[in-house]
Amino acid sequence: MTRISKSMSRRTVLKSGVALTSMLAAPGLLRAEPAPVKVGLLQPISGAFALDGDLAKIGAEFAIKEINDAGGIKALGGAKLELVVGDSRSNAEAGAQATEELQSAGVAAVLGGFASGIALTATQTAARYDLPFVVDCAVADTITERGLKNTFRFNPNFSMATAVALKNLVKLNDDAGKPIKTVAIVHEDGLFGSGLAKIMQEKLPPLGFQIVETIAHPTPARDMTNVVLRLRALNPDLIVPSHYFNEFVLMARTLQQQRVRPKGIYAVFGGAASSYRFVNEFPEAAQGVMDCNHWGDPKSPITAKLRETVTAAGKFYAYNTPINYSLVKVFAQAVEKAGSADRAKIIEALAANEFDSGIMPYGKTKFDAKGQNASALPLNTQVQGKDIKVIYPAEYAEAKPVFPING
Amino acid sequence: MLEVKSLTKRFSGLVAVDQASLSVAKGSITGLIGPNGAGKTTLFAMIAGFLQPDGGSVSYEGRDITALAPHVRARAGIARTFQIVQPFEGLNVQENIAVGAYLHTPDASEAMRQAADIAKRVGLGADLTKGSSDLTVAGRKRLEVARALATQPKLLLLDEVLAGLNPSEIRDVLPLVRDIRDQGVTILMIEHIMQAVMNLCDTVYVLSQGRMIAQGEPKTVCEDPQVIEAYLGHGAAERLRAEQAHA
Amino acid sequence: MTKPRLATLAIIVAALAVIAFAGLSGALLNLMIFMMIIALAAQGWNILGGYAGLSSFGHAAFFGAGAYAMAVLQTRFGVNAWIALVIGIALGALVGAFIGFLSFRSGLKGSYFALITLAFAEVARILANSWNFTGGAAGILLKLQTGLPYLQFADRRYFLLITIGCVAIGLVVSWWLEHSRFGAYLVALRENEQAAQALGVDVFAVKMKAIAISGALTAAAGCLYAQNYLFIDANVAFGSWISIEALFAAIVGGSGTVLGPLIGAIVLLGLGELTKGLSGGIPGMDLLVFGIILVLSVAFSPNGLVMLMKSLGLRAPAKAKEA
Amino acid sequence: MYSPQIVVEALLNGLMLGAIYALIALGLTLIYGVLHIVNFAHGALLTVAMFMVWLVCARYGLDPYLAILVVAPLMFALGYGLQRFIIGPASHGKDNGILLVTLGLSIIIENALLAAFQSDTRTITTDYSFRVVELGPLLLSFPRVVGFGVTIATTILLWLVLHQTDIGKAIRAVAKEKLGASLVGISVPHVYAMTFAIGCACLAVAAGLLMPSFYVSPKTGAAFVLVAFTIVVLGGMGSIPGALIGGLLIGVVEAASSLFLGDSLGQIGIFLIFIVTLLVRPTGLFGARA
Repeated sequence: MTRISKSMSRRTVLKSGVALTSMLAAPGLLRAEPAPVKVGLLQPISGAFALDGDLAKIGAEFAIKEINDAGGIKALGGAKLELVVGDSRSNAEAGAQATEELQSAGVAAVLGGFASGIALTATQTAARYDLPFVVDCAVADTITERGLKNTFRFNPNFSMATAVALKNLVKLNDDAGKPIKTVAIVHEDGLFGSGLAKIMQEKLPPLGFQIVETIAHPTPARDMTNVVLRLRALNPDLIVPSHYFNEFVLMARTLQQQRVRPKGIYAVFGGAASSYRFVNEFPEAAQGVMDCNHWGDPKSPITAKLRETVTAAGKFYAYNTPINYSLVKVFAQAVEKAGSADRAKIIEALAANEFDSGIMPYGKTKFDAKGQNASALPLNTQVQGKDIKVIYPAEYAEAKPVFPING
Repeated sequence: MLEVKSLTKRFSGLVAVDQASLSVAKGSITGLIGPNGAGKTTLFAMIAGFLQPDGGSVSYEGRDITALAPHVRARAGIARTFQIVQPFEGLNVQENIAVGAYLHTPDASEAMRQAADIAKRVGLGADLTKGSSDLTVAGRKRLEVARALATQPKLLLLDEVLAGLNPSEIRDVLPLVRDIRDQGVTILMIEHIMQAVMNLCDTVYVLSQGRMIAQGEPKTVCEDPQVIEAYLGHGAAERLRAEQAHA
Repeated sequence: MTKPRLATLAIIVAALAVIAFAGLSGALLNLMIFMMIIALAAQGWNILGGYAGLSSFGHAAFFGAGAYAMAVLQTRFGVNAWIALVIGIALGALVGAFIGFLSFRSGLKGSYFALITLAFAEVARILANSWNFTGGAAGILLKLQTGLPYLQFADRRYFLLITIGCVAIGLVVSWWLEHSRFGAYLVALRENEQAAQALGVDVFAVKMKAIAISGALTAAAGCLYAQNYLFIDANVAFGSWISIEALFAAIVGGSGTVLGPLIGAIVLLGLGELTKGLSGGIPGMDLLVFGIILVLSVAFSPNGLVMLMKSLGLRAPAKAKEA
Repeated sequence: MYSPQIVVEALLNGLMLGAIYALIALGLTLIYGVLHIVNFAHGALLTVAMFMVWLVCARYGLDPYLAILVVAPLMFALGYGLQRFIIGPASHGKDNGILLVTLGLSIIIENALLAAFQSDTRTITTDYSFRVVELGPLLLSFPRVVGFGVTIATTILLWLVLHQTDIGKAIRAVAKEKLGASLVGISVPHVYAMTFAIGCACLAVAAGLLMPSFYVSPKTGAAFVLVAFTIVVLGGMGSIPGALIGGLLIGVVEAASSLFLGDSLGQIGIFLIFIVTLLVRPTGLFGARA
């Protein structure tokens, strides 16, 4: 770690480190009996986020099977991938502990992380072993801003996502003849909600939106009536919510009950806005809700297959599945390019190359100097009928936005 | 040594102690008697500082201590025992007594040594390592006294140390009390057992329904008709005298 | 009550140190560090909850104070990690004194004390979550920089040694309690506050001292936590999980005993790892087992594992005699 | 700042929500009044009741209000069993023991639910979930109005049970003087368990009232339990009218503070009330001197 404090760039560090290890690793390759490559998946299998962990695991397993069925890693003589799941138990210490266990199990890299708090400590733990770590949907910008050379992020971070969300909001509004002038922000008071509210408060006014109120509430919330009553009094054209599933559901239901009908509800990383459970259980309250979120390419045939698999397991489909499917795909390509399961080589390969993004709508994945996938972007979705449709950007859109929703 | 002036205590309208006064002379054994519910323990609690009086004052060695906290009074040399024994269950006999001894020494081994000495003095010498709950009732009463003694008091307030003991146990404890006084500790005791009061006390105060109704030598007080009435009900003194005359 | 001798404690600490250098895998090293941190937090809880009988449900307030002091001082003011550690510990004592002053002056104990400590920890959590100075909801990241002055080590065995050292201090403090006037006073007021007062114990002052020491030890655990994981937020630092874990470890191990918290932390966390392996990914299994152990230990071994082991050890020869 | 209509609506909503808080607090305060313990498993037991209501409704298509009739006896039995066979014996009658056993129970229950139902959120939709009662210009949530009415009715019923029935008299006798009650032949463990059972049955009612407009997940009870503690402390531990008035008061305070200060700060307001009450008047508004 002293290397970092001497402020050498991550690239030069890599080159010096790699030359040595590649010499050590070179013999033994390309033999007849290729040893399997172990891939660590760090997900909350138990605890509060267990559902997300499950969905992620389904995606990752699906990808592994696909790769192995197609003949494994070609560069390693058809070596099979072997998934090792580490349970982060939905908290940071257990995430670090599980990462240690993955390290002990001899994985070539760790994928996942899911929540920012877990990803922050887990990547740090992996950094001690120069163990490559590709983060999925943990969005805190800081994850890739600590100069950890082992850490990459596949998904868009917070700033990238909000930038896209704002751009698309402006376009949406312009296309519809600028029906929106006033905006109310409703957010949970944790990392995610407060962070988003801050950005929105800064960025919306210059774009010509007037923020009439920013309302924070705790998680869990017992009641949304007071929030909704304030919204009713303010009567904003647009509501920008950011909270977790339960609070979003509670708010949407209360909005419906109190007959508050804004012209649009536009969520960013909305807790429920892109949830099939929500759409299924409260079709009326969910109608027309828009979200800007991680989302798989709806047009890919694999997306449909993943959805089937998830539904067959009796679960509601969500973005964790396509993300982790694609993450494994990216990792497999990195191993192919590295021509080795060696960690330093994989880190180098991840940093140096472009990758096919699986079924995520990222075009070519390219990690920048900090390890952030520069091509990552969220999609805009809208609940239409009993489905969630992609409405932006055009190349992935399945449907036209219904906007404004209420007159 | 102890001067109690017109102490009054009310509990939500009910007067538990009403303008009670008493004084305890240095080196004496003073008794406080009275029927059940007379307010003896309440008066005791006020003297020891566990209850704040609604009126009146307590002075000790010429100093007004009415407003002082109980632990400050203990440091000044007033120790008390409780009517219902209150041993520290988690500690053994020696450690129980040592808590008292710590008042004058911060040193653990010294406190334990003193505790052993005092245990011997009150007759618990063989039970040092016993748990306090393993003691007999009499043993616990002794422990209660021993703990108080360990604080090296000048004034010892004993609240019914003899209650619950059988006659032979009482016979064993009486000399202990006297012995304590002989070592220079002034004693104020609440007692029900008249035999003990007659035997030990130099002066006796009688509390009834919160009021001090009599005081004096045990013998005279016992013949006081007011006292007899307090114990046995209205008209009892009259009847008693009539019966005696009859006999 | 039998008390461990100082030599026994020295042997235990030495054994821990030897294990630390016995070539543990990273996973086990990490687990041991966490065990030591929880043991330290539990030792803090034990001073107040075990010896003084004042069960706190809000020791997160102290843990969080330490963790945040460590993080804020280093990141915002560039204070040296070791100095931050000392200040963090002092802050824990101060927070303890503050909560203690308010609650003990009002004579709160039992359920009331448990409730008020819980409330204080929650208020701290909400404040830390919404205040920019403490990083708000985003929490605080500490810079990864290894070296002795940073209290971070490339070789984590050294950090483990430091946590063991802190636990050793905790052991010595508890040992001292059992051999001092102050400790005797604590137990006395636990067993009977009135009787203690009658013997000249200044109950308020003794409780204040106890909560300050208790807060300091648990804050030290918070400091070490921040330094080990390099990231804290309000839910980690002031969350109810740490209040519960500290209390669990102390009670299961043996509240009011020197070794209880350490044994409790090792057993509970070790068991947590085991159940994680056995539960087959069923969520909540580890905590479910924790809860059952807590109830069972209160029911069948109210004095904790330490006493259970002792009584088993004592009973075995007795049985042999019968046979 | 806000139109009077909104303010009135918010306060009425607070009052109605406060009624449900009060119902939850009612069980807690009753248990405290008799057993002199804080039941830390109360929140987890509320979650159990809510899951029961959800199960009955989702599985058998029963209306959540009718489900109360099924769930209340079940919760009653559960409460009785818990106190009689677990909390009572396991705590050895020590305050600290009870505190810790109920805490352990809450952890067990919460995680057993997590194992059984995952962290998933469950909801029930009824035709009246979104219905409003129009009171002039005011829109009042129908489930809330029902909740308010049922809470008042339940409180009156509880009052009658305590004052008119034999078991009620036994409960009050034990609450006042445990030793005396056992001397006249009242079985104290039975009365304790009955009290606990009644407290749990109250939770079943609260669960039935909450479910049409709320959700349940294994942690849901935790959202209500701290408020319930606050109400119990404010009203006076052990006081039934105290719980009712405390609940209504907290509901209104919460509504007003969240309207004018925001929901997040509103939470601190509740904790401050809690702390200040404990410090200044631990016996609460209606509690007898301890």
